[in-house]
Amino acid sequence: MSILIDTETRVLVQGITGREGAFHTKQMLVYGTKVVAGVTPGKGGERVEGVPVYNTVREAVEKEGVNTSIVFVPPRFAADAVIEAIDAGIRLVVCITEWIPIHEMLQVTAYARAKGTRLVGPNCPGLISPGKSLVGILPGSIFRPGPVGIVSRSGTLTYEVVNELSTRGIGQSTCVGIGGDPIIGTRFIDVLKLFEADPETEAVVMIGEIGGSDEEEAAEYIKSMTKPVVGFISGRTAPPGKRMGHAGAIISGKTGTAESKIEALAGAGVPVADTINQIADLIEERLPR
Amino acid sequence: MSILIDTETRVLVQGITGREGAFHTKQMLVYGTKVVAGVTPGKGGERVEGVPVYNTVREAVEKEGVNTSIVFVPPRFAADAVIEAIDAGIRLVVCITEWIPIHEMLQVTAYARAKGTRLVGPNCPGLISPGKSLVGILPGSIFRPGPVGIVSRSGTLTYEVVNELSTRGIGQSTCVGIGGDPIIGTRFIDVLKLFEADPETEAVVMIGEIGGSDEEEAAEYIKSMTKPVVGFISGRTAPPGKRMGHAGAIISGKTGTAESKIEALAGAGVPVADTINQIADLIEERLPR
Amino acid sequence: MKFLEYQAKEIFAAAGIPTPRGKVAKSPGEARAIAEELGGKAVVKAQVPIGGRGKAGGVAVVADAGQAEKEAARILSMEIRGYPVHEVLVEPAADIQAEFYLGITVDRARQAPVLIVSSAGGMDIEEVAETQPEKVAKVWLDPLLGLLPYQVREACYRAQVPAELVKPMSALIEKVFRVFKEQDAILVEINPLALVGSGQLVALDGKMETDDNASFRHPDAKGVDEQAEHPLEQKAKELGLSYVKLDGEVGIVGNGAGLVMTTLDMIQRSGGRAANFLDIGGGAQAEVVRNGLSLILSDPAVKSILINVFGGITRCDEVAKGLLSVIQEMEVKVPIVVRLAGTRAKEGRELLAAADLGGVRLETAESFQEAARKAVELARG
Amino acid sequence: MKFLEYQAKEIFAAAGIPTPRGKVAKSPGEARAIAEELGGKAVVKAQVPIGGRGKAGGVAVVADAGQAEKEAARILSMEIRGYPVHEVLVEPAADIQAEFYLGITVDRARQAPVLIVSSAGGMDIEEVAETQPEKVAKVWLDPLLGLLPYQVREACYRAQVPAELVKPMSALIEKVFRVFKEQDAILVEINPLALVGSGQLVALDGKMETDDNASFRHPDAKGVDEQAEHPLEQKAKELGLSYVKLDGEVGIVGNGAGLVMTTLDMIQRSGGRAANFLDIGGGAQAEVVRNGLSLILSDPAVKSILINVFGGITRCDEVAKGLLSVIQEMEVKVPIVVRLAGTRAKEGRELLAAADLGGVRLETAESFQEAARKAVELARG
Repeated sequence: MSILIDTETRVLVQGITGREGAFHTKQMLVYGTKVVAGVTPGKGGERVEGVPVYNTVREAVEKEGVNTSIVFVPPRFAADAVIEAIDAGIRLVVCITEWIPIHEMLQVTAYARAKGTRLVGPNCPGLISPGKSLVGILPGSIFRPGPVGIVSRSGTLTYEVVNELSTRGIGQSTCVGIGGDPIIGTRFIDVLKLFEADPETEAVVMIGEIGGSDEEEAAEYIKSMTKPVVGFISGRTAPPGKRMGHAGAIISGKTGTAESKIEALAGAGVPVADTINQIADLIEERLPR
Repeated sequence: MSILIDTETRVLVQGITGREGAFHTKQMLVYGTKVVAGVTPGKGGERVEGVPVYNTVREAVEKEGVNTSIVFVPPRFAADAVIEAIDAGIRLVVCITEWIPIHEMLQVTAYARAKGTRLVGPNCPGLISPGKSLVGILPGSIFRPGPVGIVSRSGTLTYEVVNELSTRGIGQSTCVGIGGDPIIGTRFIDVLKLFEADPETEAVVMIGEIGGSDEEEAAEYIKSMTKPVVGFISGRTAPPGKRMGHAGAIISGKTGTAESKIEALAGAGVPVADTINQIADLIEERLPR
Repeated sequence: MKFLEYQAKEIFAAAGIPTPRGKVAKSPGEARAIAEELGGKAVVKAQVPIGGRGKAGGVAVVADAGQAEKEAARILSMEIRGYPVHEVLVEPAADIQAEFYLGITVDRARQAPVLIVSSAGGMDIEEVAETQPEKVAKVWLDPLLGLLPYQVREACYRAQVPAELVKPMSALIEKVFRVFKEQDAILVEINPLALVGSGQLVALDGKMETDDNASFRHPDAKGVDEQAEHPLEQKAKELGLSYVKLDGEVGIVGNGAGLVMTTLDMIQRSGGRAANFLDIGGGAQAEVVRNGLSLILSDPAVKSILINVFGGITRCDEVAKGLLSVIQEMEVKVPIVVRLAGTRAKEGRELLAAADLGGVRLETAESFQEAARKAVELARG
Repeated sequence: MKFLEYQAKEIFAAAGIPTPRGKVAKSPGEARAIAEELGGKAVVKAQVPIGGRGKAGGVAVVADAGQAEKEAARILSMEIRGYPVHEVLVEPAADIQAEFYLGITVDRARQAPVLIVSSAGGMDIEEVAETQPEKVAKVWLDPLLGLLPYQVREACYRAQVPAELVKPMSALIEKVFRVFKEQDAILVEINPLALVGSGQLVALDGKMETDDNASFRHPDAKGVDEQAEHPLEQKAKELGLSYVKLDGEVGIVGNGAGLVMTTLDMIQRSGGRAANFLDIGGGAQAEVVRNGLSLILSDPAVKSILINVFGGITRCDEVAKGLLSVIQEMEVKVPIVVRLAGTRAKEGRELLAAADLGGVRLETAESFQEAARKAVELARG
């Protein structure tokens, strides 16, 4: 098992004819993901990497039995694309697009909640269940199947961690990049609950960063978890008031500091690593041998 | 038993200090309804018929343990009042107010659905479970407890039917006036399902009228019901294109005719009465002796 | 409120939806002048708040101003499905390349606005939906989200709108939706929406109906009230009464739309015909009853009156008071049947029994059916 | 984008929110002239995109124009929490009867806008919320429904706004919400919102921050970019780079905010300090890498550069190409440490190995930690 995606996952790529959409469609296909359809309005009938392109999501769903969508469309049109996927009955929507206006995301996340659709992102690298399915822009080659669940607000930092784990022979059940925006569809706590329920996941790495209070909220939940969790927080040396790349990575007033998050995690019995190597050390110690 | 309201019903009157609100608060109290709170913004602290008045619904709910609300506020403010009740967690909202703009009702009914709140009305007389609770403007004195469930798009016509039934010694489990507007929160089919599940209800009277297709939809459901249903349709002689009082009572094109409704009901095995007396006759025949 | 074609088009034009540059004429001479201004070739169209005018002969294509005058004279003398033609719209004849249908209305069953687009314009859309369903795309809108760009595209693709027209059509649909929302419309329809020689999409016809409950937001709206075509209906509207003029001879006053509709049905079952529908509504005061009765008494077709009230929110004593004040103030020549039941019915009946009725013939009835029968009998004289 | 007080107030005024009739001065002389115009008594306020200016001495109440000039001179020479004061706002002194707080912001945890009203205005709202929670009302808004009238009332009642002020306060709150929506704001704040002698509610201060992601909808917005205070940050903004100037000596280029933040953390762990944050982002092309490197090279504080890239959507060969083009075109005097991993890392490393580096000192590193350590060492020289 794994969470959210597996070999039954049938993926639609929204914005498939764009540069990034086409590139990652190829990457996902190479990885073995069942990319079964694409959508670009006005380009229905074309093919990208052999994948049929439709004008609308509804048509793609009807014709190809899609159950998951990944969104690469430009920021101005991305909220509309996500809602189109929700309305077409897709249960998991992964939004890679960055720079979506926050007022639109407030509406989209509220709508996804009301309709019971799981949205991952926006501004996220997507997710991967190694050996089964890649729905995202993560570099598949560094992953290997195994017992560690990973959930992270960042992309590349996560690859570092995964690379270290894989190099040491520690594989991953599923790795979920939840995204670096302040308003996101799936948060730490949501993914932790899934990992807790997943029989294949034996330990979890949670990679947080400054900004917001999702790590603190997650810490509260971790107290009730049976599986070990190892934490990491980036941005310890970031100055307050400055947005560090991610729209969500900003310390404003007293909220969002690395100290607050590390303290909350420590309070929940979660060891917080100082370096990437240390994350791997802590996980190694906690995995059943 | 009964449906929707009973002796556990604790009622909030929204717009309690208005003329109709105050009058019907008194009527409901006289009937024995537990009217425990009222709301009129700016009049918090007053009392109407001994009932404490609050500025906001949330305050009334917190202080008085309300579970049902009845709305008498003027049409321009009624949609807001209904949403206030929904947001305060009230599970049943009965909206008496007429003339609420249709675009606002489209939003309110969608919101009530999303939040799982049952809205009855607008432009309805409310409901009564005889001997238990009256949440509406129906004349309590004509009802008596018994086995017949009544659901109707009209008010006074329903009183006629009830009067005839009660005079003959046939009581009612619950009588629900769903309202005469084209967009209403609770429709025939919703109430029929509740009656079908209610052990106390042994037969149902459904009083429809021209306009829309709710009777046809209900007829489809009735085919699967185990309890006998007797129908009535008013407006058989109404000319097309003219709105007969109720905003919803209008034949437009081919939809909404009395013929279509009578035919659908007949097709579901529902006898459709020609007169009010006949409704009572048909019910009498169908009640177990 | 319904809007005549030219009234709807004025609103469309203000919203940036292209419409032909036509003008309204109230006389054949005016129609001639407009046609001359347009260069002779034109279309003359009856302005009535009902469909089917084409089949009824209410639309004429004319080759010159003289013909425009002649056709306008003919059309202005018509009555189309009960509506006399007071105005004609004179527009330049369009160079039509293709015709589409575009409409947004409220779907009662789904409780949502529905966008309808079809590549088979200029025809009855319900008929097209039956015979060529693949040419009609319906997309239901979430009332909380409004019209979304993807829905507009989906409607266009499903309606087989040609690829090169999807963008301009989408822009147009968004404008139509804005009109729908801003005007509190329950129907906005463009049929046909024509692709003309210049490549532009133009609203050749326009239909709009708005929600009367929202009229307070649109104090300046200019449409026609189709419920107030008859002078008595206009009077009723001024008085705030829910009244519909009918063809019969028994005047009806009742409370509650269902009860009044059933009263009409019962009058017919008793062999008579109702002269009107009049619902004095919930919680009616004596004043409302008085206004309603005066209105019915002013209808020369009325031979008897049936007052049928079952008190719920309405109190029967108020109804009796209203009736008595009318009897005292006005000359009442037709017999009246009164049936009061429910809230304060006893008090109402007592008021009537104790009153000095002058020479007015006032009968009471116990049951619904008895009341209807008596009223029909009295109308026969 | 953050808005200075006077910029926010201009937007408030345009939305119908009463504000004092003040003007902005860039010099003491201008401040004097404005104070004269206002009749002498005035308030002189530093215009900086950060709170706490009052405590820092950035606000002065003056009795006459001469004093205004003097205080303006003092304030215009200040730097408040890192922000030099370029402008002061000169406003008439208000006759304050009562002070309220009014704000709408985005609650990240609840993923909804939140309306905050308090009858304890003029103070730090977070402090009031802690010490007198009963005086602070928070109402969360449904993103799909917006601000509802009942929520406005509820906020007023809960914040103990006096009964006679509930109506005008409600009207004002609706205007503030309209600003919040129309400007794509993430924060709109009026503190204090004052009840003045005339009985009017006036926005004595104003704060606004908008969403940069929505800037395409507001091409004419006039605010300050608080992320672009440093000249290098301004340059970065023009180049479309995600860059923050920091105090140290190791220039940083990385891809992904989390990775770059961690790189900064690692630099500190290795005993150094980063000169900047620079995220070249996902899918960066050679061009972006080139721009980023040029920017860092133009920073005289930079003593070494660490390029730390783990390829996901970014391809390491593109990073290498960008680096090489910089080396070819520019004079590179500081040593560079490069660490490439992930997508096309091998191709990238090969490109670097095969290239003619001129005299540039280029070191490669295998691991994250090794790279940080080397860069810190090289910065020490």
